[in-house]
Amino acid sequence: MAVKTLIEAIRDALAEEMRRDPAVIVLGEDVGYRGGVFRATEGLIQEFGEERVIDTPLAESSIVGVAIGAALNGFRPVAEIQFADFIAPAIDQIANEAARMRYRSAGEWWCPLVVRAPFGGGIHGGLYHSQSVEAYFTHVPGLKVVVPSNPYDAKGLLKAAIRDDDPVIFFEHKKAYRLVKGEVPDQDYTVPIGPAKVARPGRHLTVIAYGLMTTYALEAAERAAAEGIDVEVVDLRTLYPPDKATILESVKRTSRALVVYEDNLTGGFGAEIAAIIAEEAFPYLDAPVMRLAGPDLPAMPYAAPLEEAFMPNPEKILAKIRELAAY
Amino acid sequence: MAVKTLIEAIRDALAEEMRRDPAVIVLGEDVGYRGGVFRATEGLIQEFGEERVIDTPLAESSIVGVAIGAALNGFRPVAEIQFADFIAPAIDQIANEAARMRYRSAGEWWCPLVVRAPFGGGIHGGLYHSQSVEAYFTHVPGLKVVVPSNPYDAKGLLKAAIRDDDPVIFFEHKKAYRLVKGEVPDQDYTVPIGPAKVARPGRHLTVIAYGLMTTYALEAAERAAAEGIDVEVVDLRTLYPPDKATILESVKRTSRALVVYEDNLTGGFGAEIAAIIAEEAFPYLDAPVMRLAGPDLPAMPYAAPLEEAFMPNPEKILAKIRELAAY
Amino acid sequence: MLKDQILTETYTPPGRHREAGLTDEQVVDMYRKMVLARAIDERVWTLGRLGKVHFVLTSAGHEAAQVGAAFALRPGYDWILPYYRDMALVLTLGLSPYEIMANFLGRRDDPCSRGRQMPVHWSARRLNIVSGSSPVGTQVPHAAGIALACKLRREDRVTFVSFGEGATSTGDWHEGLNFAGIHQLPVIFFCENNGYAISVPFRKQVACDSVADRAAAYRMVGVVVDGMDPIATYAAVKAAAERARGGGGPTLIEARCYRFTPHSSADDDRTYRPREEVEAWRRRDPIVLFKNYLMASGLLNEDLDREIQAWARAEVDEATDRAEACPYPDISELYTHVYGS
Amino acid sequence: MLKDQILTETYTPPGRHREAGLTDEQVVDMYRKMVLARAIDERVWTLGRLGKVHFVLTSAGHEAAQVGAAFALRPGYDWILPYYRDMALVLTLGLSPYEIMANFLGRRDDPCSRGRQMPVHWSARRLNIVSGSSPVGTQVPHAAGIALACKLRREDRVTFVSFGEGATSTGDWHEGLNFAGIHQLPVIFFCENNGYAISVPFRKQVACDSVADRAAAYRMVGVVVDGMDPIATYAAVKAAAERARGGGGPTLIEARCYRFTPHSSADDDRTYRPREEVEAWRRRDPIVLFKNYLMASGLLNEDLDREIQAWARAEVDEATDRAEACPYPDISELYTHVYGS
Ligand SMILES: Cc1ncc(C[n+]2csc(CCOP(=O)(O)OP(=O)(O)O)c2C)c(N)n1
Ligand SMILES: Cc1ncc(C[n+]2csc(CCOP(=O)(O)OP(=O)(O)O)c2C)c(N)n1
Ligand SMILES: [Mg+2]
Ligand SMILES: [Mg+2]
Repeated sequence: MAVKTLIEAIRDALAEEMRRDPAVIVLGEDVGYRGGVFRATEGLIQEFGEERVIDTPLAESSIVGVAIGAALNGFRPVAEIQFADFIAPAIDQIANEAARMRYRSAGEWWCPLVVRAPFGGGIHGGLYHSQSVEAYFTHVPGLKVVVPSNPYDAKGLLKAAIRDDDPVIFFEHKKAYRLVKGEVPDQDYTVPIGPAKVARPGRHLTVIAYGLMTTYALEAAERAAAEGIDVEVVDLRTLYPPDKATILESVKRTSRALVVYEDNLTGGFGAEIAAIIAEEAFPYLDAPVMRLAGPDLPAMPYAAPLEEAFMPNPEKILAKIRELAAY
Repeated sequence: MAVKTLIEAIRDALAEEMRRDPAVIVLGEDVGYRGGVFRATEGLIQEFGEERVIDTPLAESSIVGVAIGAALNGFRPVAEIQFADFIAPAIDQIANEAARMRYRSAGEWWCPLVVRAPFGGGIHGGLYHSQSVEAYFTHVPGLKVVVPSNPYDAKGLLKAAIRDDDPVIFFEHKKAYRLVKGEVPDQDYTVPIGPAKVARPGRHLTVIAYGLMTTYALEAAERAAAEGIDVEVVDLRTLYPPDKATILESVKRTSRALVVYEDNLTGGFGAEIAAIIAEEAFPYLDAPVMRLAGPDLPAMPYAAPLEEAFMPNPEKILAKIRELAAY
Repeated sequence: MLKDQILTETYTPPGRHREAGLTDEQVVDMYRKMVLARAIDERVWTLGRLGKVHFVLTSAGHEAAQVGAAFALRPGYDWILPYYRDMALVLTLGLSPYEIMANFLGRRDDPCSRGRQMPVHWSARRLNIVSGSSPVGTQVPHAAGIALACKLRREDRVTFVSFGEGATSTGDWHEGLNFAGIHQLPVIFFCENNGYAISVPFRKQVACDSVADRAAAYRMVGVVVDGMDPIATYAAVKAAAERARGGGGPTLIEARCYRFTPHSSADDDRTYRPREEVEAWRRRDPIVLFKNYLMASGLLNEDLDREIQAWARAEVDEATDRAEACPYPDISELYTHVYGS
Repeated sequence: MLKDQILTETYTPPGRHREAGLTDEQVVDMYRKMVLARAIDERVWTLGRLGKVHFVLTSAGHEAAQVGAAFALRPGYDWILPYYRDMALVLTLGLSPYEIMANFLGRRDDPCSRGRQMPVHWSARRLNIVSGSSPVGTQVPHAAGIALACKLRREDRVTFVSFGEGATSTGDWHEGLNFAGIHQLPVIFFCENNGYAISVPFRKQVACDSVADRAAAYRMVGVVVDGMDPIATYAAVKAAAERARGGGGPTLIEARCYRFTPHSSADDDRTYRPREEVEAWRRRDPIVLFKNYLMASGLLNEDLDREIQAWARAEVDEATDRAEACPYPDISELYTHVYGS
C-alpha cells in the first residue's frame, strides 16, 4: 500500500470512479485545466475531456442546481464548491431541492449527487477561507454529510458517496489535505457512509471528533496517555445521519465524553452529539458532557496570533481532557 | 390595554417605529399595496408612501443585500421574507455579510437591520410553507435571533430589534399569528433582546420552548398540573445569543429539563439548549435532558393526517412531561 | 406594460392553425383541453370555498399559453419542468383529471407527491415531468442540468421549463440561463408573463420592458408571443424545440397572458389590480376567443361546444367523486422515501 | 474574446486628456499613482515569496482602469464598493501605501479590518469605502441599497461598485442590477473584465459577447471601454457619474484589461493561459503605454520618470519598513466588535 496525502486520496477516488462509471462527471469552478485550486481534480480533464470535467461559471447555486438536473437525468455529478465558505448561495439547492427531492416526490425522483467542499481553518484564510459550515447541513434529513479525517477513509467514503443514490455533502479539511498522510490500498474499496469509527480505543473517557480535529484529538490522546489518562477517540466520519450506536456504546463504557469541533461552539454540530449523549447515556455519565470548539466569534481572523487563538489544537484538547478526567 | 393578535402586534410595532424614526423603511415582496401576504404591513404604504414601503422583486438575496446597503448608509430597514422557507438564498447575505460586517471591519461598519420571516407549520403548508429554519441562524455570531411567542413580546421585541444596531432575524410563527392573543399596551415599550422569560413558574421540571411551542407547552403544563406535575415553562424569546443564565437557573431548581421545538430533532436549535444544560447543570440533573421535536424527515407533509403526525402538540408534550416526571 | 397590440387580431384569419402545422383535429383537441382545464379550475375554487381544498391556485387565463406549449412537446419523451400555475399544461401532457383532483385534495393517489406537497407542485416520472418545489426559480438550473445530460448523451430530447415573470428576478434564473447559453443547451425557457407576481406589477419586478429582451444577455433567441393565443404559442414553442434539436441552443419565450383570479385562495387581488384591468383582460378570455376562432374556421358549432362543455363537466364530476373517495395517505407513509437505501 | 481593436490607438492623439476634462497635472498624477501601485504590487509579491505575506493578489494590468475610474470619483463623498483586485483604486482614492502594506501583512494598523480579513479586502469608513467580503458578487446588492438610501435622501452622491467579469455570473449580481434598474438608482457598475476568473475563460463564464451587452436587460446604459487606457476609463466613469447625478440612472461599464500575474500567490496560471497571450498583453502594459502618451504629450521625460520611479520605490520602502515594525493585533482583539452593544 502506498502512503498518500488526503488530497491525493480524493483525487484517486475521483479518477477511479470516473473510469469505472461513465455517468460520473465533475463540475465546478477551475476544476478543468487548473485542476482545482487545491489540485483535487488535477489530470481529470486530460483523461476524461471537457464534457465530463466542466468548468462552471462563478455561481454556486447553479453549480449544485445543474448537478441536480444532471443527476435527475441519469448522471452522477460530483460538484466542487471551491471553498466551503462559498456554499451559502447553494444551500437552497442542496437542502430544499436535492435533499427533499425524493421525499417530495414520494420516491419517484432522486439525486445521486456529491458536493465536495474544502473547509476549515489554520491556513491563514481569514473570515472567508476558514469556515466550518457543516451545521447548515447536519439537520437536513435527506442529505448525508461526510467528513473524512484520513486518506484511507477519504478515498473509501468518496467512492461510497459517488455510488450513493442520495445527495452527499463531502467536507474535506484544507489543513488536513497535505498534513494528514496514510496508507491507501491500490485495489477498489469503499468505506460505508454511516458508521463512525473508534480511531483509538481507551478506557477513561471518550473524545468525539471529525475532520482535522480527529488528528488533533489523537495527538492529544497520545500525550494524555503519557499522563496516565487512557482516551478513546471516536472519529465520526459520517456526521449526518449520526451513528448514535457507536457514540453511545463508547460513552456508556467510558462514562465521560468530550466533543471537539472547530466550528463556533454555540449551535455547532457538536451540540447535537452532546445532546444525544445527555439524553441517551445519562445514567452512565460520571461527568458533564464537555465541548471544546471554536469561540462564538464571527470568524477566524487572518493575523496569525488571532487565528491561533481561535483554532482548537492538541494543547487545548489535552487541557480539556485533563479537566474531564479530573471531574 | 387592548387585546390583540400576534400579527396585529407586529403591524402596530412596524407602524409606530416608522412614525417614530424616518430612517425605518420596510421592504419585501408584496409588502406594499397587498400589505403583506399575512397582512403584517397593511396600511403602511398608505401612511408612509412608496419610498418607505418598497415592493421588491422576487429575489430574497437582494432583499437582504439591498437592506444591508441601506443600513450601511443610515437607514434601519425591516426586510420581510415572505415565508421563512424561502430564506435560504439570503443566508449568504445574512450570515456572511450582515452578521460579519462589524467584526470584519473591526467596528467601522455595521448593519442595523431586521429580517422578519413567518415560519412554522400546522397550516397545511406542506414542505415549503411550514419550515422551521432558525437553526441556520442560531450559530452565527454577530446575529441576534428572536422568536416571540405572544403579542406583548412580539411588539416589544420587534421595536427593540428595529432600534438595535446589529442585524436581527425575527421569526414569527404563522399559526400563532391569529391563534395567540393577549394584552398589548398602547404606550411605547420595548422588550429587551436577550433575556428569556419564565412564562410559568413550576417546581417539578422545566420545559424550554419558543414560538408556538411555548403556547403548546403552557397548555400541556396546565394539564400536567391537573395530574399533580408542576411544570415550569421557560420561553426563550431570544434564541441567539441564548440566555444561559435563565435556563440554567430554572433547571438547577427543577433538576429536570425538556426542550421542545418544532424543527427536526437532529441538529435543531434545541440540541444546543440540551447541550448547555448537560454541560453546565450536570450535577443538578435527576433525569436525562429530554427533547421533543419534529421527526427527522425532510418536511411536514400537506395531507392533514401526516401534518398532524409531524407537528409537536400539547398531547405529545404532555406525554413527554409525564415521562420526564416519572424518570 | 403589456403591449396591447400583440393581443389583437391574433385569432384571425380562420384556418391559420394549418400554417402552423396543426390539424383541424388537433385544434379542436386543444380547445377540449382548455375547456377541461377551466372546468377543473372552477371546481377547485368551489372545493376551496367548501374548505375541502386548503390551497387553490389555478391556470385560468393561462390556458392558451399552456395548452399551446404542451402541443409542441412530446409527452414522456421531452423533459418538462413546470411551475405551479401549469395545471393546463400537465393536463394536456397527460395527467388525468382524477390525478389532478387527488393532488388538490392531498390524497393517496396524488401522483405528484402522494399528498406530501401542497397542491399544484406537479410531478410525474412516467411523463418526464420533474418534481418542483415552492421556492420560485429553483427549477431553472435543473433544466440546464437535465439538458446538459441530454446533450452529453447526444439525445434529441428537449427540456421545457416554465415560470412566471416574477421568477426572472431570482439569482437562480440568471445562473440557469447563463449556463444554458454558454453550453448552448436544448432548453426552452418559457415565461408566462401575467404582469404580476402576486401583487407586484411588472414594472417593479423587471427593470426592462420585456422578459424576452433578456435573451441577448444569454446568447439565445428571445421571442414574445401572445399567450392568449394557443396557435401562436404552439408555433413559438415548436420553433424553439426545432432549434434546440438542431443544435441551435436555447430559446427564451415570453408568453403574455393574464391571471383571471387572485394569485391563490390565500390572496385578494382587489388592493392591487384595478377591476377595469381585470375586466378588460377577461374580455379576451382565451377560451372564448378560441371558440370564436374555431367557429369561424368551421370546426366548432354551438352543439359541439355544448357537448364539449358537458363532457368536461362530467370528467370533472367523476374525477372529483373518485378523488374525494380516495383516502389520505396512511400515517406510516410519513416515514418513507427519506433515503433510497 | 476580448476584441483587439478597442486596445489599439487609444493613447493617441497626444493631449487627448484635455478633451476628457483632465488637466496636465492630473494625468501626471494619474501616472504617479499607477507607478506607485505597481511598485507596491511588486513588493508584495516579494514579501509573499519571503513568506511574510501569506496571500498575494494584486492589480497589475488593471492600473489604468482603476486609476482612471478613481479620478472620476469624489473621495470621501461618493460611495465605493471595491473588490479585491482594486488596490490601485483604493490607493488613488486615499489609502496610504503604509495602510496597504499593513493590510497585506495583517498588522494592527491594517485600516480595513485590523488584521482580521485576508489582504485586499478593502475598507475605510473615512473614504466611504465599504468593507467587502470574499464571496464574489455580494457587494452588488449592497451598492443598490446604498444608492437607494442616497436617492431617498435626495443626495447627489454616486455609488461605484466594481467586480470582475466572473462576478457577473452570480445571482447577486443579477438581483442587484435588476433592483438598481427598476429604481433607476445612481450606481456605476464597473466590471474589470480581464478575460479570466482564476482559470475560467470568458467564453465559459459569460454566455454573451460582452458584459456591457447585459445592461439592456436592466434598463441601463452599457459601455465598453479600453481598461488599459486611464483617460478612456476616466471619461466613461465621469459620464456615468454625471448621468447618475442627473437622475439618468445606473450605468454598466465594462473595462477590458488583463491580469499580468497569476490570480494570486495560490495560483499558477501556466496550465490555463498560453504564455504568448500573456506576453502579448504585457506589451500593452498600461504603465508603459501611458508613459509613452505622456511623453508624446510633452508632460513627461526620462528624468521625470526616473524621479517618479524613485519616489515610488522610496514610498514603498518606507511603507514596508513601518508596516513590518507594526505589531500584530493583540489577542484580546479577537473578542471585540462582535455586537455593537
Ligand atoms: C423564492 C420564493 N420567494 C417567494 C415566494 C412566494 N411566492 C409564491 S408565487 C409568488 C409570485 C410569483 O409570480 P410569478 O413568477 O410572476 O408567477 P405567477 O404566479 O404570476 O404565475 C411569490 C412571491 C416563493 N414561492 N418563492
Ligand atoms: C462566491 C465565490 N465563489 C468562488 C470564489 C473563489 N474565487 C475567488 S476570485 C475568483 C475568480 C473571480 O474572477 P473575476 O470575477 O473575473 O475577477 P478577477 O479575479 O479576474 O479580477 C474565484 C472563483 C469566491 N471568492 N466567491
Ligand atoms: Mg406573474
Ligand atoms: Mg476576471
